[in-house]
Parts: sequence; C-alpha cells; structure tokens
Amino acid sequence: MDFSQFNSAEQAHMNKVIEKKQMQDFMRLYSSLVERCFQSCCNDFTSKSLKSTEETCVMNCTDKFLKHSERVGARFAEHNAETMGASGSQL
Amino acid sequence: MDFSQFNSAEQAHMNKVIEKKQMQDFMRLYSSLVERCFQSCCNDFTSKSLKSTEETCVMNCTDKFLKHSERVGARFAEHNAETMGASGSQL
Amino acid sequence: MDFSQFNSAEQAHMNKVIEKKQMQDFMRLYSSLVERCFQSCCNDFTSKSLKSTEETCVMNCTDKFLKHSERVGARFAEHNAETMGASGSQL
Amino acid sequence: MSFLGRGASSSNQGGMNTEKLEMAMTELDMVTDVFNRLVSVCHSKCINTRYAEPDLNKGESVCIDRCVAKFFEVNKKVGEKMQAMGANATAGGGSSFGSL
Amino acid sequence: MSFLGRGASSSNQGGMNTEKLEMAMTELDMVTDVFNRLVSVCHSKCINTRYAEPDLNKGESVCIDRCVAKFFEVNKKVGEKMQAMGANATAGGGSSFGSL
Amino acid sequence: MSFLGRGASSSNQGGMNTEKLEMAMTELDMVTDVFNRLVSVCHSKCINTRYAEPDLNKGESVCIDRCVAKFFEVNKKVGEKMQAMGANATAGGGSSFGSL
Repeated sequence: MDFSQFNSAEQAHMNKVIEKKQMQDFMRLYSSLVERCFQSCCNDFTSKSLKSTEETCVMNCTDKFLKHSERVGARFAEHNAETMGASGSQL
Repeated sequence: MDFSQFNSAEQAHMNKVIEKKQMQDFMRLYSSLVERCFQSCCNDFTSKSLKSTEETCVMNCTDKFLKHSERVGARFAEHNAETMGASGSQL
Repeated sequence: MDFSQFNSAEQAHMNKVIEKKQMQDFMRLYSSLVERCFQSCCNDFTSKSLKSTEETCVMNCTDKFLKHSERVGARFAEHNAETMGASGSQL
Repeated sequence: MSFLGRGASSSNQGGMNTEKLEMAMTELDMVTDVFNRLVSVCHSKCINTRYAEPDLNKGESVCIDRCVAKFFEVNKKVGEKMQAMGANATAGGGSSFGSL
Repeated sequence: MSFLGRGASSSNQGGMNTEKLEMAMTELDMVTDVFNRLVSVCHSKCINTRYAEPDLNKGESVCIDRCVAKFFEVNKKVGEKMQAMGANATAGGGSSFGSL
Repeated sequence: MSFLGRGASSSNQGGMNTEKLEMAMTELDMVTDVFNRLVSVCHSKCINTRYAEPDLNKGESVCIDRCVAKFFEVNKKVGEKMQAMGANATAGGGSSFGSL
C-alpha cells in the first residue's frame, strides 16, 4: 500500500495501528498453528501425554508451516511488486 | 431490522456504517469466492498457468456460486418477511 | 486475566466491554451450533420439513455440544489456574 | 475493542444514541453471520462441485429452497432448546431466538 | 462498530483525515485476508501432512510457487467475471479487482 | 479499525488508560480465540457425530479431558519452538508463549 500521501500525524498513527494489527495477526497465526498441528499430529487419546512420535510430528509441522508461509509471502510480495510497478510501498 | 425509531442523524450515520460494512462484506465474498473456486478447480500443479479446463471450472464456479447466493438471499428475505410480519424494514 | 491493577473507571468500562463481548460470543456460539448440527444431521433434501430422525439428531447434537463445551471450559479453567498460580483472576 | 477510548459519556454523542446504534450493528453483524453460514452450508449440501455448467440446474434449485427452509427449522429448534436449558442466561435475557 | 461514537465531524480529528486512514485499514485487512487464504489453500494443495521432516522438499517448494501463481490467475479471472456481471455495483464502483 | 478517530491523546481519556484496556481486550480476544479452537478440535477428535444420545458417554468424556491436556502440551511445544526460531520477533518481544 502507498502511504506516501499521508501527513506525518497520519503516518505515525498508521504505524501504531499496523503494529497493533501485526501483533493480533501474530497471535492468530500462533493459535491457528497450534490447532493445525494438533489436528494433523494427535490422533491417539488413550493417554493424556504427547507421545514422542506426536511430538516430532508437531515440531516438523510447525517448522514446515512457517517455511511454507515464508515462501508464500515471498511469492506474494513479488507478485505485488510486479502488479503495482515501481510506485510506492507494498505490503 | 427496524430503523424507524432512529432520528435523522442516527439514520444517516447508520447508512454510512452499513455502506462501509457492505464494502467489507463484498471484499470478503470476493476473496472467499476465489479461495472456494481455486480449491475446487485447481488440482494440477505440474505447471504454473491455468489449464483451459481449470479456467472453465473457475468461471462456472463463480457464476454458480453467485446464483446460489442470490437464491439463498431471496429465500432468506422471504423468511424474514414472514417471521417479522408487516412491521418495519428487514435486512 | 488480572484486572486488579485497574482503577474503578477502568474496571467499570472493562465490565461493559466484556459483557458486550459475551453477548457477541453467545450469538456466535448459537449460529455456529445451528450450522454444526444442521451439517451433521440434515442430509435429505427430498422434502423441506425436518424429519423426526433429523429433529432428534439436532436436539442431541445441541445438548451434546453444550455439554462438550462446558467440559472443555472446566478443563481450560483448571489449566489456567494451574499455570498462573494463585495470582489474580483468570478467564 | 471499538468501545475503548470513547469516554464515559459515550451513550450520547453528536445527538446520537450510540447504545442503540451499537445494538443495531450487533444485530446486523449477527444476521450477516447467519446468512454467510446458510450460504456455505447449503452450498455444501446442494451444489455439485464439478462445475460442469454455470447455471443452477433444477435439482440444485429445489435443493436450495428446501435447504433454507430446513435450516430455519433447525435454527428455531436449537433456539428453543437453548432457551429451555437456560443457556441464554449469558445473553442478558435475550428472548428472540428461533425468530432470528 | 468502530465507526459508532465518533460523532459527526469524524472525518477530521487531531489533524488526521480519518476517512483516508480507514480506507487504508480496510485495504490492509483485505490484503491480510487474501494472504491468509492463500497460505491455507496452498498448504492444503502442496504440503504432505505426515510431517516426516521439518523442511520443505523440492516437490513442495515447486508446488508452492505454482500454487501462488495459479491463485493470482484465478483471482484475476474471478475479478473480471464479477466486473462483467456487474456484481461489483455493490462495492461502490471499485474497479481494482484482479489487480489485488 | 477501532483505533482510528480517537485522536492523538488517546492514551488517557476520561481518566482511563486506554492502552492498558486495549491490551487487556487483545488478551481477552486471544484467549477466546484459543478456547474456540480447542472446543472445535476436541469436538472433531472425541464426539461421535451420529448423535444417538444427548449425553457425553464415558469414552467421550475421558477423550475430552485428554484432548485438552494434549492441546496445551502442543501449545507449549509450538510456543517454545517459535521462540527458539525467533519468529516471535514480530510480536514486539512478547515472551509468554507456552504459558497461554
């Protein structure tokens, strides 16, 4: 998005709002990741503690999801840069 | 919903809020439609460009979803009208 | 969450906000419950009225979901109490 | 979130009864939420996702009509059930479930 | 919700053009929403959920790149389609679909 | 969205520290979000969706208890992992993952 037409009060305010939003997005990412990896990795409820195979699965799931997310982000940014040309900053 | 008890300042404000909300809802509809049709129609990732069968599927999916949504909306409005009787405006 | 450091104006405001949020959460629970039980119980669309087997299923689904939700809530609260120790109130 | 920072005298600003407006907005949000769920669930019940043609066929159209009717019946039953269970005590005594 | 209680002169407060800021926030929300859907749908298309190893393998990596490219193509097609159908009349004449 | 239009001196209005309230609300939203996901995921793991009876049977009840315990263990592991990866740099240095 292009914030270059904003005055400094607007930019400062916008930055605060974006920071807040990033915090919320991070929290959302975190809980969705827990849900996703739990859903994929935990299927045995004969005991209440994580089995080592489940734990390994959860660790790999977390790792892989973050790498996946990063790669999607990189392609997404490239696409935005291409689409919008050289004008202004993109998300 | 019945807005008839609102004064004019309230109605004007309400209209602005509703307009804004409709914009957001439309955006949400749009991105959910892209996700839905992509999910249903694209299953071949041996190439990065849309195949013609995929494109046809996406076009039909879009068309059909909007017609579906319209029909549900019509039934929904009828139901609301019946339930609430003749009093006031419904969504 | 620990609200003990809030002054009385803050606590009063917080209570109002929480009350509002509970209302919204309840509405969200209600509509998600309708969706969930409809999805699980209704699969015959040769007629527009609920069959008695579907109705029984919907009633059991509602009952069971609320009991499930309550039990999860009880375990959740216990966990929070353990994690946070004796300090302050938890959700 | 949106209620923070409005100050104590928030119930009447600029000649508007904000409590009433907020209630109307909450109702609007709720109706939108129900509608979106209805669209989604009836799509999953009635629409063939092979997408061979752009129009709703006869079977799909009839299915949609019945799906909506049935959904409202379920909505009513669930609302009555929750009222009977007193579960709606939480909602501040709202009594309009089942009528949507 | 967030627009209630701001009073009538809400379009200029504290030297800020709030309308412009709100529009920017709406755009930010929309981009975030699209990104989250993209992450989720490409995960379901490309990632093996047995999670035998922590790294993306070659096949998954290539699949992700193609998935994103294809998603944007679908995004463009759907946008054009909706514009052609006039469905975006609702959106207050926005004309930027397909470009995201 | 809700932070627009509050003006620059938003951090103290009507004798309230709004920053602190906002933080509390964000925490409340997060806890609610986690709880809803927990309810949903344990329902999918433990509850038979034939709905032959209205009560939780013994097996379902035990499953729920274990499901919640396991979910919190996963929550902790994921939090530690993300902290180790420095992924939480984005979150402004929050260090409370895993404790929820």
